[in-house]
Amino acid sequence: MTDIAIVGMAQTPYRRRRDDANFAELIYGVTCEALDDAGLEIGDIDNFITVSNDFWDGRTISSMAVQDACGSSFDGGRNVSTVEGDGTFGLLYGMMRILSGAYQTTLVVVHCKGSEGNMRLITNGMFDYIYTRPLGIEATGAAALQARRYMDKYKLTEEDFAHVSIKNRGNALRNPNAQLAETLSLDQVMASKPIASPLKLHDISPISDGAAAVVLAHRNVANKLGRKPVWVKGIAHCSEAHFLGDRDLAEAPALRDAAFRAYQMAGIEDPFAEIDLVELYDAYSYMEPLWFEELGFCPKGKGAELIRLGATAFDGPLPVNPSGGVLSAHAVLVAGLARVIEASLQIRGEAGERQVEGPVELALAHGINGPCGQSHCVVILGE
Amino acid sequence: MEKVELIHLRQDVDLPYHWAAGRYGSMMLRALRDRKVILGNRCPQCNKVYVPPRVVCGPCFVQPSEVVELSPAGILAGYSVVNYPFIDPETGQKRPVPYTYAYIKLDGCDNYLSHLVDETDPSRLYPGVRVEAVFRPDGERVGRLQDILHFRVVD
Amino acid sequence: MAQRVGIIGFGQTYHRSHRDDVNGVELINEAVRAALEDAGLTIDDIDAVVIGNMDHFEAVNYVDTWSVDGSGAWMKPLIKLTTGGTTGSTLGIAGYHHAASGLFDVVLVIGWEKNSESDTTGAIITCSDPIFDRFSFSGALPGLAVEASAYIKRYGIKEEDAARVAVRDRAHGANNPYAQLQTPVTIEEVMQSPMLSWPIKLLDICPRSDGAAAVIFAGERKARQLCSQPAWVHYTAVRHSHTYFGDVDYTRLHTLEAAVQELYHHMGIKEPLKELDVVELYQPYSFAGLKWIEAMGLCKPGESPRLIWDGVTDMGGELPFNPSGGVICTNCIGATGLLRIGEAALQVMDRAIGRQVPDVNLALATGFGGAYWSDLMLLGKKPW
Amino acid sequence: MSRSAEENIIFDGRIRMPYKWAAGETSSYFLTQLRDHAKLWGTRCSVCQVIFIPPRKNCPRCVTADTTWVELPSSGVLQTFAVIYFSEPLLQPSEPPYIYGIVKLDGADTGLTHFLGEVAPGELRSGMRMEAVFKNKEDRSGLITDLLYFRPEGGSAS
Repeated sequence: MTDIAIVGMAQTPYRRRRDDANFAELIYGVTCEALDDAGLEIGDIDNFITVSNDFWDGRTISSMAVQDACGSSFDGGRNVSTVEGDGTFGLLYGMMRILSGAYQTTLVVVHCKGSEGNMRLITNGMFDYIYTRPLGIEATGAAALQARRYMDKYKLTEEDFAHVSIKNRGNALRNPNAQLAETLSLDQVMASKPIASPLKLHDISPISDGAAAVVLAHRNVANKLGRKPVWVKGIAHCSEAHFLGDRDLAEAPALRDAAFRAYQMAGIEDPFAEIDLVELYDAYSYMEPLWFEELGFCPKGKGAELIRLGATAFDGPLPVNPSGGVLSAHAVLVAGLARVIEASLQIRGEAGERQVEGPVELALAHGINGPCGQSHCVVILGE
Repeated sequence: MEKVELIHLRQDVDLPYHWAAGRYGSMMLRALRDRKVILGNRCPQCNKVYVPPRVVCGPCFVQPSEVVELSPAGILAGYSVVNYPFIDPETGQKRPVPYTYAYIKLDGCDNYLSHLVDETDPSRLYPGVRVEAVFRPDGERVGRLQDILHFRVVD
Repeated sequence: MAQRVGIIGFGQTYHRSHRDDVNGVELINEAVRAALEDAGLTIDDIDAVVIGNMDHFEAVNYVDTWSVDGSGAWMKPLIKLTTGGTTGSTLGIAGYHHAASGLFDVVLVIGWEKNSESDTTGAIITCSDPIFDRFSFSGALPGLAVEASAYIKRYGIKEEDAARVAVRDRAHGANNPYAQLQTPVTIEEVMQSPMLSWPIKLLDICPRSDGAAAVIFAGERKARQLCSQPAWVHYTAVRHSHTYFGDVDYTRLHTLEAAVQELYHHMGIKEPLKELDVVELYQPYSFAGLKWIEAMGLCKPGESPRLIWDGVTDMGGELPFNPSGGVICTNCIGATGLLRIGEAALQVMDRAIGRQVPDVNLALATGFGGAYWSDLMLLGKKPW
Repeated sequence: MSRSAEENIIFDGRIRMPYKWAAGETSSYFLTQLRDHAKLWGTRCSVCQVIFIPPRKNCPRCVTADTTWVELPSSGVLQTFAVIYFSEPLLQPSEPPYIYGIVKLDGADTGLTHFLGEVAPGELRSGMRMEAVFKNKEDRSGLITDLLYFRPEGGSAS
């Protein structure tokens, strides 16, 4: 349990291209909406965290584009910092700056336009330049190596993964912000174009543009606001080795470690029984069962079976990615914070058509950094 | 360890981008291309006029709602005659020097426009000297800030 | 959960123009091992790692995950921050909040850069807005030249005044075995060095360096347990404003003025010249050593040359600046702000061998970068 | 191009710059041994005894610089593989389809990521024995691609 609550939030719809808006315009929009949602004015915010990436934005000091737009220049300027990584890491750092006693109310903003750069070149740039980059490896090729290793180690099939895409793209039909919302059949997924075998087109998240904002407040402030606060009950992050060959790609020990510490902070002993809803970072279909297992919801290798049996369906006992997940909209960096927002909306009971049945008292959101989920951040949210 | 031959890895990193100018940027670049007009916008709170026009006045955190046509002329607020060699990250090649990088205060505007001046003789350049925009001819303007070829000193 | 925080260790590489003997990850590791050794710790004692640099200087994306082999962040919490020139100070401030939040006890903070791997001016140009600024922008120098010339014009400052600042820092750098430039220079040498962009000459500005810095922050209980004299973090303040370079007011450094006013107000500092004992100023060129100390309120606008010529900011003066030689002697950009914090910490810990200012109670470290942004961290001998 | 009032202007540009990365002494030794002798070297950490390939100047886990060189054989076991079908001419070293694999050389504790060759995707199985195929000596230039690919041990499986 921490003393920090999410008191306001906003996200743009996620679309393949947002030619109509630059980074500042996206951020100004979500900033105003998140402040409105919180019932706060810009002057109430004493701390700002922007999240962006210089490769995706094509700009060194990419945060410069949004300093005015997020309000950090307001009235002579406020304290501000910039995280380069998934939005969940920005949330984490924003929280730290409140917990340290330095600030009371923090705005976290994140933007990314996958449409403006070349995803393959940009993600090739995250590998070491001596041994790996010269091979042309990028995010999806590396993910395919992970998917194959996971299949082989735990005797899983491409059909197992196809069910994730079917579920999440189907869930997206209820989410107006999703970019890809469709009813897929098993045959459709299996027959979709091979991209990096074993991954096919429908196993892979789209390239998206979007932005999101969250207002965090200390208990002292949060309890005075009109809105029902969503409490950050636990949070933890962890990274493992960089070289793909240093890792057993069928395992995610960093996620296991982060989940363990986040559960400890939140006082969770049996995650499957206690947590009501999960939003995790399914950039590729195989990632959902892999992360789900490492989060301790089921034994290793059993995640796919639970998905097939409907345990994680929209109306199942533990809905996973009722928003449609990252498979339905993948604005890099934004996607992790979008998971936090989706989980928070469910806790508030304000998820609209995608609100799951039954009360959501405790939810988990998750973000990743680096190739094949090298680094993870786990967030436990609750009433 | 014995002395090893040190290896370097060389690569021309080349990342293409398609940056959206956005609502206000597009408005300005269209006006430049189609009408040879430089647009700014005014903050209703502090009355400052900004170029390029933008979605928000940072210090006031309100939208500069009023679009303003700016004069193509103004003063040289600051400049630097650039004559040291460096790589232009747009081309991967050395950018031709010398050239004059300038902050120009357009008449009626409160901040500076960063641009070029077609004069590298320091004796003709000083802060406060009048300059005016030289536009590319009709048909050659494509909706970039470089549709202003450069500014020239007006004696 | 909030706790007080002290710096308990600092390590840096020997900074050079080219470090061809190591790659970036290995360079990072040198600083990490030096910091661990300095603090008497092993990597097992580290609870979280914070790292940063500027992506396009080395063309490495996701530097946090790429550098795990060197940073020691394997199976540890890891985060990356980057804000341009202020990256190093941003990182130090993040290290402080990691520990102060109570979420982590011992935090390893790493800043680094290998400027030899790209064209530094070309890489700096990529920080400008791609549509409105990049085609004309030509790196850090023109903005600084505009700032310096406006300052000269307004207050009748002489180029020799700035040269005296460079002479001071180069003299100090001779005391620092880690500095890239360790040879003193004279006023005449500075004045006669090649003019780059009037009024800035070659010896007025920083070099470009390969180097890394690592600073270890710890929560109060751990800090007392692990270190006999931690450098306690008293306060941090940051101003990162502006979107375009044309938005900057080159006549004043508003961000530094606002940040120091916040810090002085909060700390009850009324006479900074008397109350501070040493400053590590992120001073990328000599004129900043004049104008920015006015922004810091050490004297009235236009009066800084008197302080400089009187030796007030020299070693042995009332308020020594940059005992390390500062940025004029070493500039590995992503490390530079963190070097200021590490060097300021050494002064408070009484461990700045060869460059120690006597009896340091309060030390101020600054960061500069972006579109004229400013960061501050105040360190003290006693917890605040 | 549309000239409507709402036309969105897109600026097509790039970040294009030459970079020169130092491999450093440790990787330079690996790359020159590969170039001059077609040999693969790893490093062993003297503390945890883990043998890493690619070699590391310092142990990534113990953060000690006390590591020693270990010559590794050029054959080992396939850990996983991926067949690349998508096309990205700005990045790819050859026309797709082509195959990546991770091979754990005998005696090493980590796998080496590289291309697989002389094999059809359908013939690949994790756990297969693989061996390295090097470029001809005169074509080797001190890059990781001096190792051409791994193929099934004993030549093509088909």
